[in-house]
Amino acid sequence: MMTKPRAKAYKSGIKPVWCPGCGHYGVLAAITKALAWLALPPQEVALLSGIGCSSRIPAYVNAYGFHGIHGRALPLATGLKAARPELTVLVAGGDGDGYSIGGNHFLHACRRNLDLTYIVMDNRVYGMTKGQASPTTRPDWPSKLTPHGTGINPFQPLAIALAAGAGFIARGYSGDPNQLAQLIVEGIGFPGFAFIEVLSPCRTFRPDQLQWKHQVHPQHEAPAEAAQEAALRLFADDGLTTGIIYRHPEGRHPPPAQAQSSLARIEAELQL
Amino acid sequence: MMTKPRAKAYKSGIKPVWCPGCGHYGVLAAITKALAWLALPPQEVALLSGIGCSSRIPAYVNAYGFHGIHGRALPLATGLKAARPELTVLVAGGDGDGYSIGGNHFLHACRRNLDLTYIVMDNRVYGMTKGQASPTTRPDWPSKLTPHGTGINPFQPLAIALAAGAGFIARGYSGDPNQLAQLIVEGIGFPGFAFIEVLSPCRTFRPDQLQWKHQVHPQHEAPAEAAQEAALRLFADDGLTTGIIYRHPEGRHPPPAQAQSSLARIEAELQL
Amino acid sequence: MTAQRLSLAIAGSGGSGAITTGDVLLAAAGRQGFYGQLSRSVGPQIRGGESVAMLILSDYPSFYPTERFALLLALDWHGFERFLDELPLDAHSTVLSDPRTGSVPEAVLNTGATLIEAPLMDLAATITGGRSNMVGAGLIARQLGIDYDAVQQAVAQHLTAKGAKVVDAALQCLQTGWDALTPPKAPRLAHWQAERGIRWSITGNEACGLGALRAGVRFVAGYPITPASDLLEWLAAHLEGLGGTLIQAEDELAAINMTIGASFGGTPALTATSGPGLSLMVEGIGLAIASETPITLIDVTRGGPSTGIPTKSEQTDLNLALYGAHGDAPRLVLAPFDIQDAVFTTHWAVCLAEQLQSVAIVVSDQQLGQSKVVIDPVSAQTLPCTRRVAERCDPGAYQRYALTPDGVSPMSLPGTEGCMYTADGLEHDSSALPSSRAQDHAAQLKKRLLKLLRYDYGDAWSEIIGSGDLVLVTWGSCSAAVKEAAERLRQQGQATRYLGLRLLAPLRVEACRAAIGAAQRVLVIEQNAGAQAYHYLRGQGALPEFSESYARPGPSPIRAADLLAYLTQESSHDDQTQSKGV
Amino acid sequence: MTAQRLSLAIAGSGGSGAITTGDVLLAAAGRQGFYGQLSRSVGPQIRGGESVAMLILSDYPSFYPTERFALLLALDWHGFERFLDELPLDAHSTVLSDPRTGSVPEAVLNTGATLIEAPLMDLAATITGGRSNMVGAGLIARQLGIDYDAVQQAVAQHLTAKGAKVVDAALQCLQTGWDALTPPKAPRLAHWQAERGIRWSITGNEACGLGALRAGVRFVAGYPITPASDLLEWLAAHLEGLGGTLIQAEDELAAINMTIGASFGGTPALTATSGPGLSLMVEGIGLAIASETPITLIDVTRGGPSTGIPTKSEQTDLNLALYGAHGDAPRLVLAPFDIQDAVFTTHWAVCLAEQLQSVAIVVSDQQLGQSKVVIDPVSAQTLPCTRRVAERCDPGAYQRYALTPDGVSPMSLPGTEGCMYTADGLEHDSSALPSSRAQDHAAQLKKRLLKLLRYDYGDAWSEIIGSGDLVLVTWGSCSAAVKEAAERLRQQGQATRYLGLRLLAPLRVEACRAAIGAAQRVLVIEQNAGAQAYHYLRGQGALPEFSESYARPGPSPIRAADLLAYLTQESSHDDQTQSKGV
Ligand SMILES: Cc1ncc(C[n+]2csc(CCOP(=O)(O)OP(=O)(O)O)c2C)c(N)n1
Ligand SMILES: Cc1ncc(C[n+]2csc(CCOP(=O)(O)OP(=O)(O)O)c2C)c(N)n1
Ligand code: SF4
Ligand code: SF4
Ligand SMILES: [Mg+2]
Ligand SMILES: [Mg+2]
Repeated sequence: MMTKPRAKAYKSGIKPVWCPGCGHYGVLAAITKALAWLALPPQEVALLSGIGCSSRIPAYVNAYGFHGIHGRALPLATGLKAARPELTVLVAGGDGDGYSIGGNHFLHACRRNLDLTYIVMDNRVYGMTKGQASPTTRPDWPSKLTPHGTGINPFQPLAIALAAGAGFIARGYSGDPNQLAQLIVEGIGFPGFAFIEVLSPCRTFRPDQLQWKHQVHPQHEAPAEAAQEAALRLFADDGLTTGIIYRHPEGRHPPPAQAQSSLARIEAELQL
Repeated sequence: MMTKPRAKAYKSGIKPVWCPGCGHYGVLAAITKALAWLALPPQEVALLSGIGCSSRIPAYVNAYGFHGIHGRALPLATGLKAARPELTVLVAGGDGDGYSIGGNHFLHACRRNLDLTYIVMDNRVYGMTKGQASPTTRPDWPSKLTPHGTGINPFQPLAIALAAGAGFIARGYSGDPNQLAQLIVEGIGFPGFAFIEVLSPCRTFRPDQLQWKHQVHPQHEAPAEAAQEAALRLFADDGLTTGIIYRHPEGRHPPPAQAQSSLARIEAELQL
Repeated sequence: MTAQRLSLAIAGSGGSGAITTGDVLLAAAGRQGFYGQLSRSVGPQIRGGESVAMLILSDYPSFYPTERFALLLALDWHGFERFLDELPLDAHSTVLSDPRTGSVPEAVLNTGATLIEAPLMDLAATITGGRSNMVGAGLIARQLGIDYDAVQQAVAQHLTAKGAKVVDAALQCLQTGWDALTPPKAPRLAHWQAERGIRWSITGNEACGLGALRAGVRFVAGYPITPASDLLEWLAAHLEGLGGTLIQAEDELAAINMTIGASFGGTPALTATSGPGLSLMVEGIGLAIASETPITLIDVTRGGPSTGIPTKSEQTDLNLALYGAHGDAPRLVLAPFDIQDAVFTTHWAVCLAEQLQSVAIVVSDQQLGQSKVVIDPVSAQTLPCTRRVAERCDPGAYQRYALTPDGVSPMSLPGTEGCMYTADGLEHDSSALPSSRAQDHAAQLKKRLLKLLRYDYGDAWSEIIGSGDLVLVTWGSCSAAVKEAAERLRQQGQATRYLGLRLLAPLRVEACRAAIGAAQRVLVIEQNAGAQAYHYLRGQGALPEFSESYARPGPSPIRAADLLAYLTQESSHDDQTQSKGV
Repeated sequence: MTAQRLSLAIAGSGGSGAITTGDVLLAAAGRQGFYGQLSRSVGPQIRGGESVAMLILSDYPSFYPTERFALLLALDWHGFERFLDELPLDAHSTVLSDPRTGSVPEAVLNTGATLIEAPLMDLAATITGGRSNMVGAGLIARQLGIDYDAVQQAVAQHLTAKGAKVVDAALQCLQTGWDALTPPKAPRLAHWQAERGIRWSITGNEACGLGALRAGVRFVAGYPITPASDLLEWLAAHLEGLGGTLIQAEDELAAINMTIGASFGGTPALTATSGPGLSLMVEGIGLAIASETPITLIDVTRGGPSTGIPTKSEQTDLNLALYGAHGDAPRLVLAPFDIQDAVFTTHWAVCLAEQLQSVAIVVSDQQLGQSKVVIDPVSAQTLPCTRRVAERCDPGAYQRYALTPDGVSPMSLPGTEGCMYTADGLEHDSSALPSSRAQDHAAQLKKRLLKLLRYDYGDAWSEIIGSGDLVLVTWGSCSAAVKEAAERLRQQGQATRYLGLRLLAPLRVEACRAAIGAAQRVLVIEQNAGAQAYHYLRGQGALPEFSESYARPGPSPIRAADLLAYLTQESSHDDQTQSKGV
């Protein structure tokens, strides 16, 4: 009988650049726990990201990684998964990366429904660039770039994911890496696009988020299976409910069967 | 007493490049009717667009216009409206322009909630580039670029707009320019971001859409005023209901008052 | 060479079927052993506006831009004035038109061309479902001396998808046109030397696609854009049979990043676009270069800047292909000379990208991409084309960006045990860890440049014909006209060398200088307003000081006669279209 | 000039307050009449990692990169090895360190610098809330000869936001440090000529912001990016008081299009970014150029390519600034020489954009943007700065893109009756209607180029000092070092001209050649790997054949001594950092 690997085996050993106390450490812990739980061979796993404090995570995980450009982690992962469907492809990034500059890819990745697991480490701020408002920041939070706050309503990632057609929608909290690891395990297991929003405090620019530990609360119902029901829940949600909010019972449609051809046949078609 | 101007006064007289029978003619008619109804001075109106058959519309309207680049009509309009709030700013484009390449700006324009009226001429195809699938195309519609269809579920513009925080959401049909004109009048009147999705057939690449005239049906209820109710309606909608689906009772929050300063004061601050 | 060629055009308004007529005549001439090219030009209407089919038929495969159309068939004259610039006619031309469709435009009359009235509509009206374009096809086929069989087969094949009735009516029209001809004093193909053989009918976009497939490309992501969409569409039709995948992306930002992601996984990957999309891909190009992930990008150039002239040709994206990316981001830039060469050049580009783990940009253009030619089959070349991969690694010791003598480091592919690493667009050290130290930065910048410079590109970097005191330098689709001009100059006794650059970056500076040698006069020819190649070549030190530029924007093609006129008349140097030195 | 200057550094790990110490000393020296510059360097940790404050204090405002630090105060030695490259020390340097914080690193010992132990922590421990950095500030202030009053005021002002308790503890520490000094044989400022007067304390990013506001910019859109965020943030703080607006966009694609939209409405508009954002803005740049909508774009360059080295400086985006856009898209490219000049150059750039209805790109960099200087107030220049607008139009006759002699056409602004038009990125005729005709395309391309070429830029295109057989050509933030090198060469008897280029595009080719004159040796100096300016200048014909390039990537600055070494030793031409001729 094989023994399960330890989470530690999925850490690369490289010291994160993160501030002490940053929530992203909890996400790192959860990802490595999830990989260990699933006992995935590290070389069969790829973790791709954009740019931001959160997006530094691939280098800290013992797997193939790609630290891409700001906002484009999902297309990078889409190409990889389409070309190498046998790999387990995880995507990670921040709220700025995923919902601001990367918002369009988020929409279309939800629709396209490839078997990816997308983990957004949401601290409702741009950590890396030193504290500007992100799409999920509340309207009255002042920053140097928006001294009176943005004045605009926060982006609702889960509702958007639902409207865009994602089949698996969950929320975790980096302060509870065990629950989060479980969500990631479920997300990887879901046969289609799995979106996991993670409340991951930025100690440095959003010290107020340390309060999250008193505020998050698990969802009591089972995951919704109908989009309409999930919509009802999400439009009433306080943004701090954790758990799997929605899971489409079927997941992803298999791609259509492919006809066989050859270069010679293609060249023959060119003949007059 | 002043007589109302005629719709014709809002046509520029330039002959559209559109195919005979294209739905976009109906949208042009509706826009000019709406402007005439509101008797807006043409020079106080600006119509901005992206790229596509639909996006050619500014040149055909007697107003200031900007035919920008593919997918970026909303930012263009955002800059104009922020700098010149007294103008009536309309934005128009296609489903490819607005939901595919422009999807991110669509999300953030809904959130930002400037007083713009955004008209998407949705023909569920890329007309200008000769017939590829757009985000709103059904999954089994074959095109040369996606010979087996896209295999992915259509984008739901109204549900996305709702989740993204738009305060006014309507659907019109270019075959009913009077109703559409009315929606545009209401959209211009709404104090915030007004989104009007228009079913506008592409005669050339989607001749099947000529059936729409038998399929569209007006909404019987009054516009929803609560997002949750609108969500219920939209998640059950067949995509062919016309009318104002959602109107937030308040519209837009006024921007915060601004402090007065001067260059001299700013320079004084630089003094050691 | 006793080569001969003939150019003809068929014009008509929406639905007149001018393009179909051109297509049928090209195929028929091809079946009979001729070579040919069909280009088209359309008005601004999205669909159904006026259009012209421009045909070159010849007994050797060279399709430089036509200087005089021998024959024009006007199915009608609607909107014809739009095409005047593109259809040079003169007193030796013959114009066939249907008196029913209105009077011949003044500008056409002024050319002095011989006018012949052809009652196409009246003849078509005698046949149920008859159309005048097919009457015209019959008339012209006979006039040119094309076998009736060949044109009949071409019509049947072209229209077969439309059903038997349509084919039938068309064939009757064809026969009617054929029979109606009272041979006027117009040009014919009849006396030419045509050798029947296997021929390909292929567009430039298809040629690029074929080259990519031959090189092993099995992943493509793209977003529709004129005039690159049909390249993507051709790949969509053919990739999946080879086990490949094509994704229609939400935009070009996504397309290039998908391409990078697929290549990171080990699959040779490509994207294709035109100017606006190239602009959007610029950040992705930088990522692929910095992370050393090979990709190929085909730019089918249209008129610029901005939305520009989407349906027409220009060689105006060279600067962006060379310099598009912030930071020092050396890459490969290649340009095919013509449609046949597009197969090889794209094949080679993909192979270079794979071997050098860099970005290869193929600069094609609308004229090259969307014209269709009938040519001899293009045989496949055997090119070194494998990516250097790491198959085994000492635990924890894998250096993704190791500094090797040739600058290329073995790349490990996901799935390979023990060789895990994180690819990065952040500057890094040789083990792929982020580093902001000056020495790591300098070393990696040097590696990424030197791997390109040190590679042995052999002779394929250029095409050289002839030698002499005068050197005509060019690239891309201008080559045909330049080759023709050089040939005419030689015939006039002026020793001339044609130097076409296939590999534009890294520029083979020494080889270029050697090819120019002790020339007395050097002219760089290209179709853009900014003399982009000229300034680039000068900046790299590849040209003598006295070199001149002949640069003119699109969409009109640069013709051999324009070059001869420029070269022979010393005086008139218009500062806009040409600049001598600087 | 009896000018003197002194460089010192304060290093420490996260939270040690090294930067605060530097800030306080700069302000104190400034209050006392000195000039100065504070630059900083930080480790990879997002927050709280090690950092160094690098100070130049002098009695004249020139801040070329330091070749030897006279004084180093190590608050601790944590992570110090990262900064070794950036902090040249030698046997004439003095190093102050606290024995409590561990032993002095080998590499520092090897420099032969004089070591002095300072019990900072012990002294700080005597004060409630005391911190060793403020003890260090007192010690160094006294050592340098700065007045106690000046440093006391600086501390109070710097910390006032943190409350009275903190200020109090800091002042006590300051006093303790001041009193603790047994003056060692270390450098002092005391004997220098300092003239008290009004001084500004300003960063390069602020200087750009001020120039923009002076030029009338009242709309800004941007997306956060290092090292441009603080420029946007400064504008956010100051725009609204002037009735302007700043929007934080969802991405750079949006930011530049918002900027264009605002300018279409008539408001002078600007965006600022760094390399990755510039790459994303490339399509928008083309639209602004084609539609002739004036905008200004500031690129605060960081190490490239791709994500590169986000917190460090390099002059590596020049190519993209010059060539970023598909199609022929001529634009204005300017670069400030230093922080003071950033006020003028940005002001001028905005005015040129407005006057020429084009895009002006200001190429700054991290070193220039994020350093803070104490300088004399920069007075405002009066520059022509109005957009040519159409105020009245004959009904239906307005020609937005009219072909005028100077290429600039009156632009009508929304709200103006009867002058409605549709701005377009499609090629158009003079009345703004889309056109794909060759003659309209040629005319509009020519107009957009000639309006830039025909403008009279006066003398501001460059800065020229001295004359001689040797000409040192440079641009941007390398200028300070090059000016210093030229000065030293002159002192050594080598007649040398410094030629700094402020206006890089359109390049003043004739003026450039005239400024170079009959020089025997020409060296082009820049901080990037690709010799971007060198190749560009050559390509434009602005340099003699024999010109040499001195190009070296960042992040280490190019120092005057490096140039002197290169120029005097003929032999060692490393092909990587320098290239002679090609
Ligand atoms: C194109 C581009 N624009 C801007 C940036 C600068 N940038 C780096 S990270 C970041 C935001 C990071 O925020 P988020 O994704 O929320 O991650 P966090 O740091 O909060 O974990 C930005 C704007 C960039 N690298 N590239
Ligand atoms: C950056 C960029 N990518 C692609 C294109 C090509 N393009 C022009 S219009 C268009 C799609 C138009 O579709 P839609 O917006 O639905 O408008 P329609 O023509 O159907 O009215 C595309 C892909 C472009 N102009 N620019
Ligand atoms: S800045 Fe915030 S998000 Fe970034 S590492 Fe520090 S705590 Fe984490
Ligand atoms: S292609 Fe379709 S959308 Fe475009 S003009 Fe024709 S009918 Fe309209
Ligand atoms: Mg964040
Ligand atoms: Mg459409």
